[in-house]
Amino acid sequence: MTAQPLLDIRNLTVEFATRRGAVQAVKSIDIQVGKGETVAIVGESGSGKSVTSYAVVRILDRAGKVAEGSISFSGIDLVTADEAQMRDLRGREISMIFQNPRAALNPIRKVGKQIEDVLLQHVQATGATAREKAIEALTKVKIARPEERYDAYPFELSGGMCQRVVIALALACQPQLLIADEPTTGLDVTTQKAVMDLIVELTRERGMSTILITHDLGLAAAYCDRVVVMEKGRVVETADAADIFRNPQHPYTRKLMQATPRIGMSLADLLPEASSGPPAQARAPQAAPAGTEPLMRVENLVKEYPRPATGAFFAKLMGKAEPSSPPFRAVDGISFDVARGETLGLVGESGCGKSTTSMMITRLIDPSGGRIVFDGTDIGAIPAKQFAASPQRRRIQMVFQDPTDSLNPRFTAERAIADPIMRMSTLNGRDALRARCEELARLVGLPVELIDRFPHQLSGGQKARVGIARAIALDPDLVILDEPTAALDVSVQAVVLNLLEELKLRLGMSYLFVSHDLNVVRLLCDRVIVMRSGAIVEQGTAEEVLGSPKAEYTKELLTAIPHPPA
Amino acid sequence: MNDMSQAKTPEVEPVPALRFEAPPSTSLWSHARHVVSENPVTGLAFALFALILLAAIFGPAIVPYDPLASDTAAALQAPSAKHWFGTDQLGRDIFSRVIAATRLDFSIAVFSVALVFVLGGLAGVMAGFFGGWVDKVVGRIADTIMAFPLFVLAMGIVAALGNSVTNIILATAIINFPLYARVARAEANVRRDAGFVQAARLSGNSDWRLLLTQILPNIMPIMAVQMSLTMGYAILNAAGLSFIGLGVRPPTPEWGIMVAEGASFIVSGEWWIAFFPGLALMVAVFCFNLLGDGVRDLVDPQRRN
Amino acid sequence: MLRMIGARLLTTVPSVIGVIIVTFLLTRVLPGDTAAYFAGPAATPQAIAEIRNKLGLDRPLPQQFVSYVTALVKGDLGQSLTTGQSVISDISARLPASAELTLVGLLLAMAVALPLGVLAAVKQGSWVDHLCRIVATAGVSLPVFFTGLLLVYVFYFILGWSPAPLGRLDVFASEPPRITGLLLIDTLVARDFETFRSAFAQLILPALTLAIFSLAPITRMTRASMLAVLGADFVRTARASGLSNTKVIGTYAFRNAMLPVVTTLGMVFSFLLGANVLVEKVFAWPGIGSYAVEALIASDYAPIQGFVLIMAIMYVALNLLIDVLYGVIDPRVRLEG
Amino acid sequence: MITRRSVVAAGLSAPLVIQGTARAQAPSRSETLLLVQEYGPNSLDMQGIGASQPVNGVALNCYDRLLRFKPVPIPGGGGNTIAMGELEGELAESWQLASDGMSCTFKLRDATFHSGRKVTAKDVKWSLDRAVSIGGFATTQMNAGSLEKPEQFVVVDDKTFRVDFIRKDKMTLPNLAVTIPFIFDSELAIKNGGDDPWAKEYLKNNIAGSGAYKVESWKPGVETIYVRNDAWTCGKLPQLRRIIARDIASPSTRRALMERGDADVSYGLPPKDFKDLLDAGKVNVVGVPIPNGVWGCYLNTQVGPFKDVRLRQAVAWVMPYEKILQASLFGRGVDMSGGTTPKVAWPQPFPYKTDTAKAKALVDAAGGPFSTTLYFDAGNATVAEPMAVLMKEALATIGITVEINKVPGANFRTEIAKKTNPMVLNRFAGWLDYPDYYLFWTMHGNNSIFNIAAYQNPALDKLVDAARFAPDKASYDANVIDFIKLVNNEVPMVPINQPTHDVAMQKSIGGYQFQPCREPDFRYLTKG
Repeated sequence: MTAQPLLDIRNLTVEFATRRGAVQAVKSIDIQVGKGETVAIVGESGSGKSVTSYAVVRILDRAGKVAEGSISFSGIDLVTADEAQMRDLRGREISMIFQNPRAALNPIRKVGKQIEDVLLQHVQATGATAREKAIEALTKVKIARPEERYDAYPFELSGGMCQRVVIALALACQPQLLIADEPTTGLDVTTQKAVMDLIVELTRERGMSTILITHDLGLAAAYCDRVVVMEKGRVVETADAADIFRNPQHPYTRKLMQATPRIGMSLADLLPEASSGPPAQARAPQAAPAGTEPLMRVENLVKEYPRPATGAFFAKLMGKAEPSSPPFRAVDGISFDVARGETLGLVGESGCGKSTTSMMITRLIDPSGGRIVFDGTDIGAIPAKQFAASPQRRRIQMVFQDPTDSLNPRFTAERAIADPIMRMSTLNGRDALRARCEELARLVGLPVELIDRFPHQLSGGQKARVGIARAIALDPDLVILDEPTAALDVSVQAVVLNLLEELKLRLGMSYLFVSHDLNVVRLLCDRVIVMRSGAIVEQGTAEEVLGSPKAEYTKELLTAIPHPPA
Repeated sequence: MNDMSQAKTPEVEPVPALRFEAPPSTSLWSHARHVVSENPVTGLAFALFALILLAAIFGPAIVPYDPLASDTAAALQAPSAKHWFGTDQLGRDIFSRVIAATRLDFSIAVFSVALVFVLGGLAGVMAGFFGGWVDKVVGRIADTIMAFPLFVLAMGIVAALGNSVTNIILATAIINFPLYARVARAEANVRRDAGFVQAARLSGNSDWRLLLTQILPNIMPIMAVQMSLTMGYAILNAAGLSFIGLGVRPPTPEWGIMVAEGASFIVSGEWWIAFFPGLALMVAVFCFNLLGDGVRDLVDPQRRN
Repeated sequence: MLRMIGARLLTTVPSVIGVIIVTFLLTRVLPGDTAAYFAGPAATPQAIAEIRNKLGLDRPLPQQFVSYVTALVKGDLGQSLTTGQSVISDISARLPASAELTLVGLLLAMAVALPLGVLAAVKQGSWVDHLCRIVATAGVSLPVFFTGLLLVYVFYFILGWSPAPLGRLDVFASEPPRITGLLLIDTLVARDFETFRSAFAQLILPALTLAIFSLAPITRMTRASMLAVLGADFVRTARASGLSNTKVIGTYAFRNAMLPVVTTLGMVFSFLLGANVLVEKVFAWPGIGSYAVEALIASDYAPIQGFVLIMAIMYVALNLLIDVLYGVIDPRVRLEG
Repeated sequence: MITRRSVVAAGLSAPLVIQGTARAQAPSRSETLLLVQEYGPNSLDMQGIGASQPVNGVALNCYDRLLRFKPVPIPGGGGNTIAMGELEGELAESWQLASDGMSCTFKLRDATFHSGRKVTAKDVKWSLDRAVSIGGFATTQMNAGSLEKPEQFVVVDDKTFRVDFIRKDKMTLPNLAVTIPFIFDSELAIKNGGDDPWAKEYLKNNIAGSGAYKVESWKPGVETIYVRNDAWTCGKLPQLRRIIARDIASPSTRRALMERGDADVSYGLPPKDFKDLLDAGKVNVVGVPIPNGVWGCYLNTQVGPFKDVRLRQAVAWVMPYEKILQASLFGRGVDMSGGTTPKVAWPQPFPYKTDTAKAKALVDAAGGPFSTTLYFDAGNATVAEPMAVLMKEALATIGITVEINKVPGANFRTEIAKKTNPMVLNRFAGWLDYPDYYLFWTMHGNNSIFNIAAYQNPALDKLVDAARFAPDKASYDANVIDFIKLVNNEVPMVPINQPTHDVAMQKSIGGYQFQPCREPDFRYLTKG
């Protein structure tokens, strides 16, 4: 690291004024970034990593302020600098990339114009040259046909494209420092790789310094020179990327490391030595002996969607839905079995139809064609509306992606867990119900005293547990896990994954595990199905598919995953 | 009127506030105190509301004069210690009439809003939740009503059914229908596919149960805001009807009518006859509108911590 | 775009039909025997019967409806009994008056409300915010007729600043050749600045009354959507790339915030158009609002039906306009069409 | 000369009547009168069906009749009123009653229509024929003066015209002076009338007369502009060259306009405002007790509690006459209580005066308490509502609870036509100032719509009819006195007060002339 760091954060403390007085989001941290250096700030949610970056460019929201400490950027003290000065620095000297690229762009302004705005603001271009410079910037980020893209609106571009535009925007004025805040979260692995490679390439060739803020150690290790680990607002460790995996100093770092799934480790390995998970067993296929009737057989299942009506318009405005297109097949005639007691992984990138498939299997939506034979009966024939009343309902349950969204904000944890029981079991009597709920809570490791709380009073992990408890409340035979850990920090993910595995063994359920994270799939699943644009490209045992993939696409996916040095 | 706008508010996703693990619980009450403390205007609104409520309940009992008793000897007297708000053409004490009128105006507002809440709210929720033809039908009805000049529609209804309190309430409810239907529809539609609704489906809830246990409770807050905003509008509407002679029957004291009666006296200098009822009217509507914002702050989960 | 407009038009057809039917029924259940009313004082039963027959009121409802609709198709809205003129000519004579009044009122309101709303949002929680909230709310809390009366009393009767509330023009000013019917425009076209001043002076108070009333919804909406947008990611991006405040708020935040506001504006406009009934009454404004009221009181069917129909059509047109406007501001909508 | 602009306007807006040199010589402000009224005419043809009250004004100023009422000074001063008996010629230069008293011959003046044509007896016949045949109010009014069929109207020669009577009726000649039997330019009318023999549509939107004023522009519901007809020969040429009549619905605005001197004349203000204006003294207020007009409380004699005459008398006894006069009319009227001996006049005070004890006794005798509903026309609310409220209060004290029902103008007629309302507050004024005329409408067995009390009494009918066609004054007076006595104690209607008809005028305005139709007569008005 050079003697005079480009960015020098010393003893920085950031406070947020809340109703319960000031809360320190960042507690007296020191971070240096040298010229041309790429530094990762790694941490879980609430670790204060983003706040730090906002503090650097001084875009903390009204409630937040730098309580003490200094941030000097090539000699200028950013804490005391006046607003005009800051505005001049932002975008020209220091620029930022955010997550959720589509939302990060002005939805109703041509992307070209948005780049021009920055160029003009920092007099990098005149009205005359702006356009060509903007196009040039787009070319730099490897956007095909930049002249056309110049006139495109964000919603007309894919997530990856948008992120490229954001990068173009950030680099348009040749800044010295780029802060990338979770730049690839929410993007598919393949896109993620492309974007990260691009960032690194561009910053390298410009000799820029980069701060990469991420929750993903793998990403950090793969792309950065140095890693700063933060926990609850403190920097707990700073080390070279190469070393940090080899010998992490701080226990938290170790915990994190461990929780990060890597090739050739078992579920149990994810947990800190301290906690004793279930006995680590080799992931030998547990599928029931061949020949026996599978629990569920899916035969060329099809789902077609009509062109979205204006109803979807809202979702669009919020950039939640992909651009509309004429009637298209979300799921295009797929067939597979789920054996009793096995965990079947369903992987693919966003829009590949895996969620649609799971929804059909859980009978939340009706298939357009094909059969879903569950334990002998074709439940696909029962309309979703009536399925609630069907005896099969209780046997197929689901754990949702977003624990927050999947809990009724007006129900206590207990009420949420009790809901299926009250609806579909003979069990009655307040006390019996209570007892059952507490039992389930214990089962999923949710402190019993918490079950009277409302969702907004629970942590992410706790909410996830409630969700699981609800799913298993009636001992279902098949549980669909729809990205159950996607919204969780790795350490929590580790625990939840183990919990799921343990429950499966104890209750003898089958899982359909829907995920985009191959590392996790590898750990949890017996067999894997890889989907792409509604069709199955490859299926087989976890080893086969993830070990020696046949399909090109699968290979692509695998290589795209950032591999922390094992 | 102002409520019209609420229909389309949530266009853009709000940024989630900083999340710290396991947020501590906040009781509604302490939250209320906080909201009021950080926004004095809301506090004022709540105070006013309490005042109006008291007047509505005890008004007739506590007024100094019989609001109906005329005293032609004391007609058209300016405000004085004897008659705080002065007297009208028939020498009736305006203060007493203003207070006594609170109950009527208040109940007009409450009942009409309650009615439209049940009709419009339910229709809207169903439209948003079930979609399909239900949505179409409700949408059509709402459109048709919206296509009317609302105030004139209200006039028409009252004129056609006869000017009684019941009909005024009915008319007000009807012209507010589209508003409620739309808001409820939008809200229900957003939540329709929310995780917790899906989860409830998996728990074997029938659609109707979902509607009642999952969707409705979560829409209540927004509707509550709606209601308090509409209450003001309801009163104004009733007043407007009275002004063009379609109000309640004389000599029943009602703010709108009193303003209408007093209107012709403003120019001749007896300003107080119209002024004080007008003031009461304004204060009430004012209070309800601010209350709307207050309620919004109260129920807005984002402002919870 | 065109396809979108076409589609929208189609969707509005049913509601227009609905309006026609509802109005017809409503006007027919209006109490009061029009015949008796217009037979005049001292009319004998025969006289009344004659008139009833003349007005076709003695025929069964369905028959009346059919003849009403057939006339409608011919573009005939019937005769007003109160003014004795054909409803078409009455409305075409009075509509511009209402339109001008409402339009100016709305513009006035926007001129105040939009900046106020933006300011309130930018300075959220500050005294400005509270003030604008109180001002706006107070405005909408006043019954329009009350505001009107007070304004007349103060500005005309007490201060004598504004001219007598005698309608659209000073008594001794003569109307300019009619082009748009909007006096402010016609007078300018006619280079008749004397009359322009007169028309303008007459317009201020009623327009102000309407403006005060429509202040709240616009401010409210502007503030709300401004707040939402200011919190959005892309605004953060804009700030992070050092764009000036004016650019961020003006170009980035404001234009996005306009989307819901435009919708509100449309609603406010159509609402005012119907609601200025009361204002017109107070200011002797020869608009369609007061026209409809008179007719309603006299249970004079034709004008009410005509009025409501015209309003319905305008409402439809207005919403169409808004959708188009929406499309102009928001590229995503264009794609929707 | 018709200016282009006015034609454009005519095309688009309400019909615009242009005659002669409308804008040629714009009259100075001092020759122009600005009149503000609640609402203007809905037609230009007073004979037409559905013509509204202000149309009388058009008939009065833009058309001529054979006869007109002779101006007689108002006792209190301030202008002129009329007296039933005293007529003078308008189109008629002179007129001669036949010796048998069964016809009357008129010599026409040498007058010209606005069109420039001479007025001929032919036109007079056409117009009177029209009045008796067109139906609706016009025909009814004609009949009131025993003018019933076209055969009665005879063209003797171009300048001579005769009316044959079907019976001796003292009202026949006065009835020729009211605003119905006015004379049209029949040729012009027929020419434009298309296939309608009475040219209703054309005359509704156009003036075809010989009157002192022409209509320069008429925007229904907005304003009517009159210009003087300089060729008028049926009287002294009016001083005012241009009249602008603006419709201003809000009375307080009209008052403000008067007080600030922006308007010259205002009709139909609330009594309160007239009183204030009078007290303030900045403008003149001329009031004439409306001849043959009275505010009365009609008590249904067929259904409801007031079938019992004692209760009707009770109401008459408890009526707060004085209070009402002060609180609702602000003194702008004549009290109708405490009459002594019956006179030959209408209206006249009844022998009742406020005496709760007497009233209570009667109610108890009739086996009270009772409850009933009081109806009145919302159009009259300014005056009627306070009245009603005070009555409600008063009646409550004698055990009669009253529910007030304010009926919108449109259905008021329907309501009273039902004749089932127990109690109705209404003001009726007959154009022809005779007691028998009034009772003929309001209490006679022919049960006209205004016999709101549905009073049926052959004895009364006999007396009224006898009086109506009485051969001589003596028998007339006798009959009148008798039926007055009768209604005095039958009280199908309790007369409350006789309202004054007020007009506010700037001090600069003179020559006020009251007309039974209670519309402004511009022909006498002066300014400056």
